[in-house]
Amino acid sequence: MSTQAFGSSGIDQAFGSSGLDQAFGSSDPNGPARDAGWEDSPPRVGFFTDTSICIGCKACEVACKEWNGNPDDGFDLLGSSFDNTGQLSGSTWRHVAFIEQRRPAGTAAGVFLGMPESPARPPVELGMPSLSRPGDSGDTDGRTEFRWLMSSDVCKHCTNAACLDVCPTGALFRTEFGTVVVQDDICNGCGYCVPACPYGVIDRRIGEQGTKNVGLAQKCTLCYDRLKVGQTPACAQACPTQSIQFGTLDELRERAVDRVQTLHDAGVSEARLYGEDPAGGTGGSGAFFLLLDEPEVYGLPPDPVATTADLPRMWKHAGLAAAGFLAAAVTAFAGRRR
Amino acid sequence: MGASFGRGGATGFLQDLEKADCIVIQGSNMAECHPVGFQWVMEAKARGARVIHIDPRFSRTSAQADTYIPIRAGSDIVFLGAVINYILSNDKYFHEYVVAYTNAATLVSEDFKDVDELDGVFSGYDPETGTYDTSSWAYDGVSDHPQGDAGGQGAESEESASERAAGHELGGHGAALEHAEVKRDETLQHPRTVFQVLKRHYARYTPEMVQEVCGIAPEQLLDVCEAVTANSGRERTTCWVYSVGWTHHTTGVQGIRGSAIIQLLLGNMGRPGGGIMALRGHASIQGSTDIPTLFNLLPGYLPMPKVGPHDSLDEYLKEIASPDQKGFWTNARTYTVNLLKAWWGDAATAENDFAFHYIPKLTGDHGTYATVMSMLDDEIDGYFLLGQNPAVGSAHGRMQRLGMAHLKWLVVRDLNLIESATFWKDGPEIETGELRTEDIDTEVFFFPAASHVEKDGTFTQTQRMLQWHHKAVEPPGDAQSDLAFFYLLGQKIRDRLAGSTDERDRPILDLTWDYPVDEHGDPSAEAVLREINGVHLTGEKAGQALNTFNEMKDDGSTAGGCWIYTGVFADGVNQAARRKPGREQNWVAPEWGWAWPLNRRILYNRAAADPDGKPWSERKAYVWWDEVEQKWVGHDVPDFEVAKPPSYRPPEGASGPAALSGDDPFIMQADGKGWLYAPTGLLDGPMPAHYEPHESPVTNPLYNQQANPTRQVFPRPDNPSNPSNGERGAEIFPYVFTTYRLTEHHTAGGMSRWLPYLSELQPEFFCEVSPELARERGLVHNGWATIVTARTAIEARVMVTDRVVPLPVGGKLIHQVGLPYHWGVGNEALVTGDSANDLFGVTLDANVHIQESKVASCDVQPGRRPRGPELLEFVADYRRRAGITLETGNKLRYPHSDATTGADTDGQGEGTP
Amino acid sequence: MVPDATFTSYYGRPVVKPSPWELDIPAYLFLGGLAAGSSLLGAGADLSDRPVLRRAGRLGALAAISLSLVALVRDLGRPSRFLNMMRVLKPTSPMSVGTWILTAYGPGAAVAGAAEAARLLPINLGLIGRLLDVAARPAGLAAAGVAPAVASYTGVLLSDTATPAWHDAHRELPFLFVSSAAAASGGFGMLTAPLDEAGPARRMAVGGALAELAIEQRMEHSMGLSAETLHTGTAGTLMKASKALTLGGALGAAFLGGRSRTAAAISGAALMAGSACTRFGVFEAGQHSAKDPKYTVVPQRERLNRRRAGGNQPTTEEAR
Amino acid sequence: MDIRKTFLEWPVVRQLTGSDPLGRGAAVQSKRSRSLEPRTTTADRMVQSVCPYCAVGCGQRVFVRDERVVQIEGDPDSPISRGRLCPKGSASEQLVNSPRRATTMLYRRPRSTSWERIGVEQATDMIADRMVESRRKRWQDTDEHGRPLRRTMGIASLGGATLDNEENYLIKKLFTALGAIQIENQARI
Repeated sequence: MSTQAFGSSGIDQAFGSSGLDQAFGSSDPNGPARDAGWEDSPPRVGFFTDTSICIGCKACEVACKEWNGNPDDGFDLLGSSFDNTGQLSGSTWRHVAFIEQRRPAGTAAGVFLGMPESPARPPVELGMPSLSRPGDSGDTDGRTEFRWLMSSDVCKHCTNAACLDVCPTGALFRTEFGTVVVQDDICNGCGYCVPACPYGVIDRRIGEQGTKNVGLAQKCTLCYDRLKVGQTPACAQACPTQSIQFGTLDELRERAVDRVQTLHDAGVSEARLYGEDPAGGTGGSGAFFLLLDEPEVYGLPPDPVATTADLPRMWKHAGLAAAGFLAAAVTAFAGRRR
Repeated sequence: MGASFGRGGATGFLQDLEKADCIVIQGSNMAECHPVGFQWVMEAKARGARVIHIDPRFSRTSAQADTYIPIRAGSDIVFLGAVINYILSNDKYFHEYVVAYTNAATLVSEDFKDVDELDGVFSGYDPETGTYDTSSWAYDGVSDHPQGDAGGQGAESEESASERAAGHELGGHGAALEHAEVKRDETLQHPRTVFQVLKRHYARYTPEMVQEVCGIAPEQLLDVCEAVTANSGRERTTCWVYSVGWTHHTTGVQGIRGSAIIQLLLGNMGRPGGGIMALRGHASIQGSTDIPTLFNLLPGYLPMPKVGPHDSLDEYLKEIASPDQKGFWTNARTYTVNLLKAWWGDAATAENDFAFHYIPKLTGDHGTYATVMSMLDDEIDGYFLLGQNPAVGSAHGRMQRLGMAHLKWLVVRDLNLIESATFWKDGPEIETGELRTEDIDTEVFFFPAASHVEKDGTFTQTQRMLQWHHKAVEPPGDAQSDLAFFYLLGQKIRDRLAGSTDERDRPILDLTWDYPVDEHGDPSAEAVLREINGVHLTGEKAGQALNTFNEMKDDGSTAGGCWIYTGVFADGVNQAARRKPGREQNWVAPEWGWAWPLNRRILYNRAAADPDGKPWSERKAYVWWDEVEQKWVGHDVPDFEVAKPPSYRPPEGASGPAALSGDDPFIMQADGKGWLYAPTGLLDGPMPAHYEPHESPVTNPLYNQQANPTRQVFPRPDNPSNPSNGERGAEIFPYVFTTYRLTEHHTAGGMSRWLPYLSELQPEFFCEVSPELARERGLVHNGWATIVTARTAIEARVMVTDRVVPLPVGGKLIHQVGLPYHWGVGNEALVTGDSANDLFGVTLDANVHIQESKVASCDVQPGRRPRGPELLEFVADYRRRAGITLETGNKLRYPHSDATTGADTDGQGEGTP
Repeated sequence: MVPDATFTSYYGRPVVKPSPWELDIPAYLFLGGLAAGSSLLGAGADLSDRPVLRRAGRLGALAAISLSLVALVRDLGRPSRFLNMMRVLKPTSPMSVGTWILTAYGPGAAVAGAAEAARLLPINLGLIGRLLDVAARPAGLAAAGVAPAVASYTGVLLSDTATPAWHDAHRELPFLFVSSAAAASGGFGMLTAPLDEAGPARRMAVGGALAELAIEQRMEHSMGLSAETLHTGTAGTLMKASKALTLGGALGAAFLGGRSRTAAAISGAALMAGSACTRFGVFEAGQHSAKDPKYTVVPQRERLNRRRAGGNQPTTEEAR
Repeated sequence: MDIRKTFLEWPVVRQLTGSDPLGRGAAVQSKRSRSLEPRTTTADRMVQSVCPYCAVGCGQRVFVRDERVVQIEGDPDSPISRGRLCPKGSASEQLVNSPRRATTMLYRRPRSTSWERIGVEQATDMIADRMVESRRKRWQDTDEHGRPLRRTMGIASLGGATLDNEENYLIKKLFTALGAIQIENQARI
């Protein structure tokens, strides 16, 4: 039990540096399909979800369910703005978050992400609608700035996909398009992928007996069947404002960087990309986002890491522990009898 | 819109929004109600256009707007008036355009008196009937030509004025003028020019007034004024977008007029990226007014004849359009004869006025609300509901349901078992004990309907475009299309009357009712469309489809069911089924579907060029005069006689199309101009004036006249009104509520509340309230609230949100409550709830008989509403406390000096200078 | 050290999803550990001629592993597809590795256990009985060889997730589970074997229990924020019980276990119960840590801020 | 079944012999995944249609297989909608195929507490009878001045705005010929 093994900064050490990680293939963000044995794979595809132009219509949610035949998630008013599906689930593979904000961007978590400016600077003209109550200038109750953020969340199709890594049946697999898909005919519903996902995306479908794929792990397939014949995934095709953009990852990344620049130039300094960074904890997502606030505001983890990044060390610890157990047992019997 | 420009449709097309430099969305929640159309606003925004949203609620549209301005529901005209005032006071209008293309230079009759002079009403108001004699609003000179039959016939002359006026109704043409000769002062300086009249009228619409009435700060108003004026002119255009946020008011038509005046002054009509985008709510709302299932219209906006003035075809036609006026509407005889020939074929002959007498005659308002009141009086036996759910979707749901319980038989045709089909067993009145299932005598027939993929046909969408949808599969089970049902029903009725010698049965027996059928016996929709388009009946082209309505003849040699749709079958081809991919065409996409009239996509596009026929600017070139080819060319079909040069001037005494100058772009108008001032055609004023909603906690500060003096009120015990400010008991209903739609649902829910995918997205009825109101009334987020009016009380889950802002209006803070109206009480839908429309009473716009269902006053209390008979007692108690009587809120000329006693005589005294 | 958790979330909803597992899984964790330790005891007893302990170990292992398999299958969304686990061998998946470990372990434990069971039967099984007799020792030894892996891989199984309390414990969890398995199986040996045979079981029990307590302490320290979840709610109660039972059992085993059969039995039972409480406690803590977004957001936000700051100095959370 | 082939199809074997040793991609793809085809391509035909929900008039593609609608999605050819649909439009397939959709003719007798089933033909006959009777009973030939009215006030109608133009046309034509004038539409609501 070395101190290294118990080092308290283990995650940070392991994160993107340890040679051990390479053992399990920290995939090349552009070619995870090749790493997964696809020799002549087409270019990797994905989603760029530009939340700055999302109108919160939820066409993506419906188009997704309709194409994939997913059941509803119940009929409950959640009291969270216009969001009544709550979160991604085994049946809801696109989920639109609604955030009503009184304060200007960036103050929610107290920091600006990736912005060169000082976090303490006063709110600027954001290019967002300002809602002022006439006649009460000087009002200090905070109702001078308001915005309504909407964002369509989806499976990130990680380069380093924990769900796929931990799947014991091979039901979850990397397709030739670099996407991560559950094979409904294979999955036995062990549920391991559910806690493995650092984004809380995949879930075991719940429902009455007879519900399609009930008990199986379910999530966005990036419309694997449609991709096979060159069709656009259902959600991206439906999206009225093209907040959801589908394409090859390289092209989407370029587009996203341009878009952020455009927004910055327009004074929307809080625009930032989320999940596109190949140096990130999941190796860059196949589905990434342009956000207007901190990720956690949208229910996204601020700094997700594919849990399998630490797996080599975990196996080492498990080996040591097992050896220790054997040694302990031997020792226990080695003692003088009675 | 008809009154301003000549036609009632949206003036442009959705894709053209991307050409706009500024888009003002007012009275519309476009992102939520037309999400896919909104992509063009987003395109414009991405290209740098400014998007401004003015609405009582911060909606998903506001979230994407550059600027959002909260406004008190029902105060839009004050805001628009202030913009007009700004434009006129600061000389920001497009001078050349205004002088050439609008009636700004036209002189108004000396008899005309504005609201400022008459204490809140225009000249000609009769407080006894609540109507205007509009003759004093006429252009100068027009009154020298007395109307044919108007001389001294008292009530009848008024009727005829109204009837002619009704032509504007959502319609396809402008109102009638006696002749084309009008006096003009091109310098606009004469005090009786429309320009000066307008300037005086709107002088009182100041920023201070906007703050006082709308709750909008002067800086915000100025911001909008500067944005729209900076983005208009030769190089730039601004588009105004509205929908039912404007029409569902007792001043609905005038709100639209307000934006029309702005757009004419700024020179934005007929030009790319400009115009007024009227967003219709549903798949074929436009189509169902073009080919109307409306009591007062025949296809192509020909009015239904009225008893008395319309007893004969000639009398009828004289009323529609004077043969001496300008424009295409002088061809009304041709259009009418073709309709009659289409319907009655060989039985329609020149000798019998083409069977004009077969058409039943109107005697007044036979609109849907009048009809429901007739039901309550047991005057109606049978009622057809065709894809409509009035138990939820119409104002005053309780009156609707009680009315239906008086019917002998009810036919409901729908995709789902809607509340209107099941009211007899699970309606709210069953719960309150007002109705007992065992006592309801109504026979109910529920017919399952075919969906859009189970039948051929056309929808006419918001930009007047017809699109053919092909049948994909057979309807399931007993389902059938309305086309098949009505065809069969017609045959069965004809069978029953066959051999009848009764004269009254002639119209049905002589009706052309023979369409080719398919193997299931269903009639061919294409054959029907062909009949609508029209055909040559005689001559060498006999049997061929008409290519344009200009081929129609008034001698019975052609027939066509709806003249504005002529051309949809041009060359014998179903043009509505054209589907050349958009990416293979320019942004106008003229080869996708077919738009009336004659496939023109932007109306009045002659105005996209200057009087000489040159584009106003390179950037905004659209349709222009080609000197070489000697014709109008461009990106769209010219909305003009294609070979008439800009220099054309009509000869003396010309009328009809020949009287239109080469620079008269509004070819359906009686004078070829866009109307800043409507000398005729409207029943409640030649210019928009602000009146408070029928129920309002605010006193009208502009005029000594609280609400629209011509609004249609129905003082009946079952239709009580809340007192407005100034009346006794107004404080009992201190809040304003407005209803609206959500992206996730479809109107009364018949096509959404049965679907899990939509129902889960918005599962319950809720009310949006501000944190301030929540505090004031103790409302808890996600808890329950009860909303009360004089009609009923309903309950809704509470959504406390910063998106609703109380507005300082009239010296107090006005709280607004937002209510989506999709839910209804019943047992069949996946998600149910109280219906917001139950809160409204029935009060109508005088022009179009549309109900005021966007705004009314209410009270809000925490918790759920009482159940059963206690609910009735609860609401009755409110009425008692507010002292509501039949008179409450229903006095038309109010408040007024001595309005309570002898109002009539005093009113007349005021009205007569 | 743990900052005041001012953090932002989406309506307080979880960021990561708790596992869909029910109590079958902690039960499996306990039973698997018990089976592993029992196999070791059985093999050791076999080699050191402790017949009762051997029988108890082998039978205990068989029973525990059988029950644990039932628990595993029961927890599947589609139990009928259990065998799909054998489709692949994925080193990246602790469950896949575990499947193959169990595949390696199961037959040995089964044969050894069956041999013991056969001897207890009143009838003679003939050839089968004889074959079992012959195979029992190699089978038992083979099972014992794999057994430590059966006990330790479950630590990786839990910690190779995004569940904060499990992942934060990933350095210690295999050790904790092995210790806990030792304590439980040692306790089982004390409960089932006579005093004169139970010495190794006792030693294993005491050693395991002491190690478990020490490692648990260390784990709480290194986990960071999510350690909170070991002290609150159901998990807190279970962990408290676990510590009391383990400490009590260890003390009993050490000081009375060699003398009194009753004390040995009570101590053994306490240790088994303590071990079970540890597994259920850790399981519950993980579930709770996934349901509360605080445990996901706050550490990640801190980590990110540190990295953004460009140094190793943690910045203090800027209060709103 | 070929045992050897089955064995070689075993993903573990494919892992060990192929290019995907960790078993995360090609090696573990199932046969079904390999042969997956979208129902847009397996459909018997595609029919172009128009969304019935709002007045934007988005283009729809309706995919039919075995005389059943299997998919409705946006038509990229449409210059208005460019293939996009809102949530309602996206739910069109459910609108058509919903198991909750009413597809049987129902009749409720006066004072009855429940529906009963009758045939469409019979129901249409009953309505034709009632129309003829109500028309006659509520007929107004002239007004009080003797001017022709030629109408019946006994029959009214309210149509939704999802009716086709052709349907509205027949409705208006038939009712007008019958002399029924209270024909209204959602356009007024």
